[in-house]
Amino acid sequence: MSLTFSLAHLMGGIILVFGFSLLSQRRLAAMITIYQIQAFVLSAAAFWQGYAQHEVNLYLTGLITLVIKAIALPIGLRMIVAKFNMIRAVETAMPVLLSTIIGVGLIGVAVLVVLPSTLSAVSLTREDLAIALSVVLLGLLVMTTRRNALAQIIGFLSTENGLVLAAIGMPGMPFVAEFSVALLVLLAFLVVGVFLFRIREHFDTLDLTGIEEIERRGR
Amino acid sequence: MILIAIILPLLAAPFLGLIGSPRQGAIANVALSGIVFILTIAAFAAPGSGLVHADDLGLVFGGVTGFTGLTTAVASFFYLREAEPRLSLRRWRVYHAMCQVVLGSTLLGLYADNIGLLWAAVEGATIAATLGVSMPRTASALEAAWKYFILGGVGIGLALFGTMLVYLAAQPALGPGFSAMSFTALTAHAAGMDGSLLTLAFVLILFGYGTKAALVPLHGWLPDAYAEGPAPLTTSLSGPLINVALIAILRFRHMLEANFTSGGTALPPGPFLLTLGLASLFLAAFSFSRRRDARRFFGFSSIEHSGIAAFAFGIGGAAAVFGGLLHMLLHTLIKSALLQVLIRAAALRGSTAPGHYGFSHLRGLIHSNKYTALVLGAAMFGLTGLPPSGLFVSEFIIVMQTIQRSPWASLPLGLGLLLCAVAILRNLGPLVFGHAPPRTKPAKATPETHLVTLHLALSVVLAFAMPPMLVGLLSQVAEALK
Amino acid sequence: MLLNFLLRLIATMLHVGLTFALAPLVMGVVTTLRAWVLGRRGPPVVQPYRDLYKLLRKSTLVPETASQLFSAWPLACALSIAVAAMLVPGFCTGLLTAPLSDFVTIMGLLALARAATMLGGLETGFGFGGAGAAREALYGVFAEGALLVVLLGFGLLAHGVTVDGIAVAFDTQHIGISVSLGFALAAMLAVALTETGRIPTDNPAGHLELAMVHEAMLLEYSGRNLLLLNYAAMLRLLLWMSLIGSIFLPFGMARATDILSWPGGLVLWLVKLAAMSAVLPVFEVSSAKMRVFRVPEFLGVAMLLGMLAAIFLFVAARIGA
Amino acid sequence: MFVGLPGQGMHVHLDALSLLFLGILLPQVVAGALAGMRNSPTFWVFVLGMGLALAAADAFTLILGFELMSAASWLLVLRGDQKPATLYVGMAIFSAACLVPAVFLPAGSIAFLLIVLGAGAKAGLAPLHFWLPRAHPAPPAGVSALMSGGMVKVALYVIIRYGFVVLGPEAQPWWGGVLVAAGAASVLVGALRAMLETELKTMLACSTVEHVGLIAVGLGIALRAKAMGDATTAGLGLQAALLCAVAHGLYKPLLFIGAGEVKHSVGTTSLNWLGGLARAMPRLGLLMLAGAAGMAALPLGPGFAPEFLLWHAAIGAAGTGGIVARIGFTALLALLGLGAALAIGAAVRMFGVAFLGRPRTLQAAAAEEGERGPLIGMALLAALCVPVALLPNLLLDALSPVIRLLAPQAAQPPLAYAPLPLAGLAGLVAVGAAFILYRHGVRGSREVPAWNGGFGKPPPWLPFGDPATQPSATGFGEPIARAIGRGLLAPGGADPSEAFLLAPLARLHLRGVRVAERIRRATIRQRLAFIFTALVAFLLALGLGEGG
Repeated sequence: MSLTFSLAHLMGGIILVFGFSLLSQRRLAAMITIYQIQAFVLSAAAFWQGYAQHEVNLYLTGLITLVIKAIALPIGLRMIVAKFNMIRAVETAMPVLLSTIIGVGLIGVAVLVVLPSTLSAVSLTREDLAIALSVVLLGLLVMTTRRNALAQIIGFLSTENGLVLAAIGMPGMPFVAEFSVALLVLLAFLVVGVFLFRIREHFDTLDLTGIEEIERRGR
Repeated sequence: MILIAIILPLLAAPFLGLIGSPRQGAIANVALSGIVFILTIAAFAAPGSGLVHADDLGLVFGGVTGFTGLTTAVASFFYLREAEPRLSLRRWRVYHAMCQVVLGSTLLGLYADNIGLLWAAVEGATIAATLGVSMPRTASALEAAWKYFILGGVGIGLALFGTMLVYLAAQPALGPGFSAMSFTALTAHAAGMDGSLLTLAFVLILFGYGTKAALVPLHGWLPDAYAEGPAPLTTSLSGPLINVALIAILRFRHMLEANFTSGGTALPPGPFLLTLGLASLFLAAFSFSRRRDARRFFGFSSIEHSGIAAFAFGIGGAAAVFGGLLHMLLHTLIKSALLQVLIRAAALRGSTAPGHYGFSHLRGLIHSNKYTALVLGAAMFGLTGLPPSGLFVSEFIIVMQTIQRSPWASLPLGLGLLLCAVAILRNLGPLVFGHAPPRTKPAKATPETHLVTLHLALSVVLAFAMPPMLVGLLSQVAEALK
Repeated sequence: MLLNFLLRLIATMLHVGLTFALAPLVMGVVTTLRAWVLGRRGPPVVQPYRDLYKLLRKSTLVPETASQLFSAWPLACALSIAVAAMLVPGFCTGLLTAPLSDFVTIMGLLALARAATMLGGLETGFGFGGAGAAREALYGVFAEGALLVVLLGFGLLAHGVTVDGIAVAFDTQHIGISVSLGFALAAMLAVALTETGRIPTDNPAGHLELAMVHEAMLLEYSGRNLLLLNYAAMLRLLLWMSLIGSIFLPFGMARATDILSWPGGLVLWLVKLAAMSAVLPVFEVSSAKMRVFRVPEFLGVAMLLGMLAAIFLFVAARIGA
Repeated sequence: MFVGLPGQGMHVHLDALSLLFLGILLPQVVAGALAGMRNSPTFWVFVLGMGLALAAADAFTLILGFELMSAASWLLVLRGDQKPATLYVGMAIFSAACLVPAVFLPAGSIAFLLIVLGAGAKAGLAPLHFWLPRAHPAPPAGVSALMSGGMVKVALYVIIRYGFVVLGPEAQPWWGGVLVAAGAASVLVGALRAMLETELKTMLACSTVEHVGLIAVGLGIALRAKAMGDATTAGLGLQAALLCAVAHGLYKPLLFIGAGEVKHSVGTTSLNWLGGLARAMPRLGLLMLAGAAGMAALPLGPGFAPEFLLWHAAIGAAGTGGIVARIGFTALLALLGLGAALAIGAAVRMFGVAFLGRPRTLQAAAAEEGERGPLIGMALLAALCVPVALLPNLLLDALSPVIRLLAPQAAQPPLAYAPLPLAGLAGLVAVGAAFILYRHGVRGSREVPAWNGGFGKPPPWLPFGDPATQPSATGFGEPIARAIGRGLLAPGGADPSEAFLLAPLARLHLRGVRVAERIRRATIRQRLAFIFTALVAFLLALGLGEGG
């Protein structure tokens, strides 16, 4: 039993570490890789939880994660990168060091918030919840500190990873959640794809500074 | 009955998206919306039960959604007649499909008795609306849609997290399984839930659905989506979608409140809602004065009113909740009326394409067409919440409750309402009675302007001579969710 | 009862008659004395009567630019002054007009006269009249304020603000010489000088249009209109004299209901008038006319004096905060 | 008067007070309709709103009527002029924002203060009067008349209704003090500006501010006296206030309609461009003279009795209370005197400059008698002025039920000012004078060129002489502007409340707008950052809230 939990924690911890290291990455390719590994670990965690809780739909979740998040999406992202041979190094809106410090602070906040909750007789412990929450927050932080659209999408995706991490921990949670997460990611990517092309039509690059220019012209 | 009302549009959407000329699409759109409207009214007779059933709240707002959906469809029919040449066939198809999807998922969001289902519905609506907004395919429209997608996506994510946490918080009371996700069960057993976890969940949900309700600071997408999206779509963005989000917030808020009052470890939800509500009110109040584009202007007014509703929910108590719900109801009617007549106004001045809604472009409308101008003026006046506008009643109730329950908040509330009303009326003057731009010729009013008048009349009647049935329903709801 | 009424009626008629008859005389005395003090021989004291008669015999001219109301203003002015003069008790108290003689009413009537004169000045629309009217308005503002505050003092002392009542009260209940009365007297004198258009605020004998205030408004009037206006001015002087007399020197005033006290009252009244008409020229000669914009300060001081009078009364009555 | 909730129906009840104010309203409405507003639906909505507010028996109906009135009058102002309309609607909504809470608060000082703020702002009590001289002149004359004569009365009615009846039991002496202070300030500012304004309608609006101030002073004195149990003063104050309301409701609409006629036939209402109108339009001239006499509160005019009562009330009030209050009332008296004289000056200036003298422009020279309808309306009002002017005692008897309603224990002494005997005396003197004049005097009169201090006759191409040689309205006000205006008005002769209250608020609003614009211009990333920071902040608050 204890092995189950400790392993679950371990994987959660790894996911958090990867989420954290997304912050410190400047290059798109590296970000994609990190995200991919994160997704792999996530699927593994899903499988493990399924095994632990004897839940079929958790296996399914793991499968979806593996196929779509860990394999399909990164390929697509790499394609985009290659297609618009864009500047490899993404300029950040905030010094990396500062953003990492903030990231640490966020983890602290997550712990602080989750601490008072009493999760009696639930397979998912506070720590896991705290980890999931901090992964989500870190993803958001990535979105807010990167100027590049693709980087923002990656941050978004890692947020979704955090969600899934939380979801797989939920005891006997009906299938709705995972299904819709998968759906969301799929659709999200689809829409994003559409956007990337459109935006390319209009601005030749994925860098949103073009949009920012438009917005500066107050209406 | 209800299931049909939900599934029909969702099923019809692909067909609309794939086949037919714009004209046929528009007609089908009207027809479907009409059927849906009838079904939502019929739902009063057969509210159904189980996973998807209409409680009192769902009934009332489902009816309103159906009604606005129908009038919107009619409006977009006339919109098509004028704007058809601008856009390719494919986009019209997408547009009509998306209208149906938005309608269907909105109804799903209202009728779903399952927090997961609610979430899925909101997500569907978001994506559909994103596509809808991007439809004009202008640079600024794409930009608006992109904003909508990014911000909305984040909101969706947070909402999902919150939903899961609610489920988790319900474990001690309800244990695993579907029951821990059904509103009825959760509302019943709110006292037994894990308070602190529930509070965390509520904050996340507030941010998630608050994004849809465009509460400041989560409002970033709204003004642009209003100004750049296709004109009729904004109607369904403004009313029904915001309502779904606010109602979701209201339901979860009540769980928190119940847990708090029954001695649970939850924090009172009031402060969170009051903060966001006042922030929305004041940001709107100050943003009004520099607007040059009418639709963006009214986008901010939507922010204002959803802020007022959130504020009312934050005040709490049956009466305040009643006021808040009434406010949402009336605002939906008036705002959709306003946006539709705005399309007519722009049509009178030549084009309904985004960017043709500048005040300088529309001003002195009375010289173009008296009827349209007066209806527009009436709708704008209705937004200010001065009598005889219906909103006067709801704001009146809310202010009263504020004074009784938390007097300190009544001062900023009053100030905000004052500023907003003045700002709106300040623009009303020139827009309706001002000097028209050169070479303005009088034009004929189009028949669907009567629909707008109907909206406004309905809002006034509902406010001042409210049918007892409606009062009963709303006050039951308020009593249940106080 | 009836006898009383008859007596009061007679007394009233006597008072009115005397007031109307004596007004030019007082003016004449003042003018003559003034000339004497200046070391000139001066006109005979009956000169005003002659002037008035001369004006009566002269034809009346109306400027072309004047409106139909041109002749209404002098009449309004003269009538209101005349009525006011009827109200102010002279040699005796308890006249038939006593209940009407509310100080506020008298102020109102004086204001009405002033307004009529100002309108008359504006009538033809030429420079001097307008300037005079503007200045008159300026003076009036401060005069009314000062007078009203002074009135408060009287009201507090005499528990009533009819001039008659004040006179009776000050005569019977010995107030004594109080500081506040002194202040009030000073304030009232200042107002009186302004209202009657005497030095230092205005010069009745001056004929330099730019410096004139009261006279400037009469420039266009002639014949019977001028007669009315001049007579109103004389009445006003007498009115103020008997007003000050009956408030500040009320001693020895007769009572209308007892005929035996009349002679004494009459004599004393005449003595008071004579004294005042003697003091006035001396004061006038000994002081210089001030610039127009010094007058507000002069009257402002009067207003402050009036307020001080009231405040001293409060202090004297030992009213806590 | 109980709280009426929406959906609970609206209740109407007429008591003496409502009837009195409806009575004040009626003739103005007739006159306004005659003055050309007959066919404007907005006008009738406006009237309806006022009637509803006056007849309301529950707070909700009252507010509803009040707001209806505001909205309709705003539309009417809007038709006239855009700029003041915004200011006006701002003030209207402000007063609503004060009144709505006030009427539902438990009876007490806060409720009263809110009422005074809200209704006072609508009535034009200083320091919230700055909108009035801008907004009242904007609409057509008939509406201006009703706004000045009727709408401010409705606002005052609200103050009376709440100060004396609804909140009556809770009344404190200092409530009266508040009203008196505000009223005194309005009297001073209003009268002074009326003396200095060169635009006829604006000047009339300023004088409205003054008269509202007078009414408020009377009410305040009565309220204070009532709370202190001083029956006589309470009665006097109420008599003064109500009588002033009645009188002002007659002559001010008359003047406004007259101003409209002037505008109609000359094309401008700027006093500096008028002159000599009495010759061109004698009827209008006479009617305006009657109005001016009322406005100047001269004896035998409709305005004098209230002023008389008010001064007596102030003297009475100065006789009671602590020394500070007494000194205050002494100052008040000085101020009332000042105001009264300024009002006389203003009225004289208005009539003397516009209707007497020589035309200053060709338009003024070519003016023709006004239309029939407005003149009939004015004549009606003037005719109603006569009883008010000559029989104030009867009117006070008619008012006594109202006063009993407001202050049951108030004494109502008969009026010591009797116009009729005074008129009789004047008549006697006139007869005497006429006898002398026609017995010994020379009859008739000759038209000659004005002597004008011996200056020459104007050349033939200047039929009325050089307009520059006659004092303008500005010139007439100049001495007072120099002597008082400098001290009391803001630099440049602006209204102090505009300079020291309105301007700073506007600056504050501008700052808020700038912040909002900065937020609006944020890029997507920055907007995300907003959400993110807000979320983190809330989570922190949550954590700390649960931690501690």
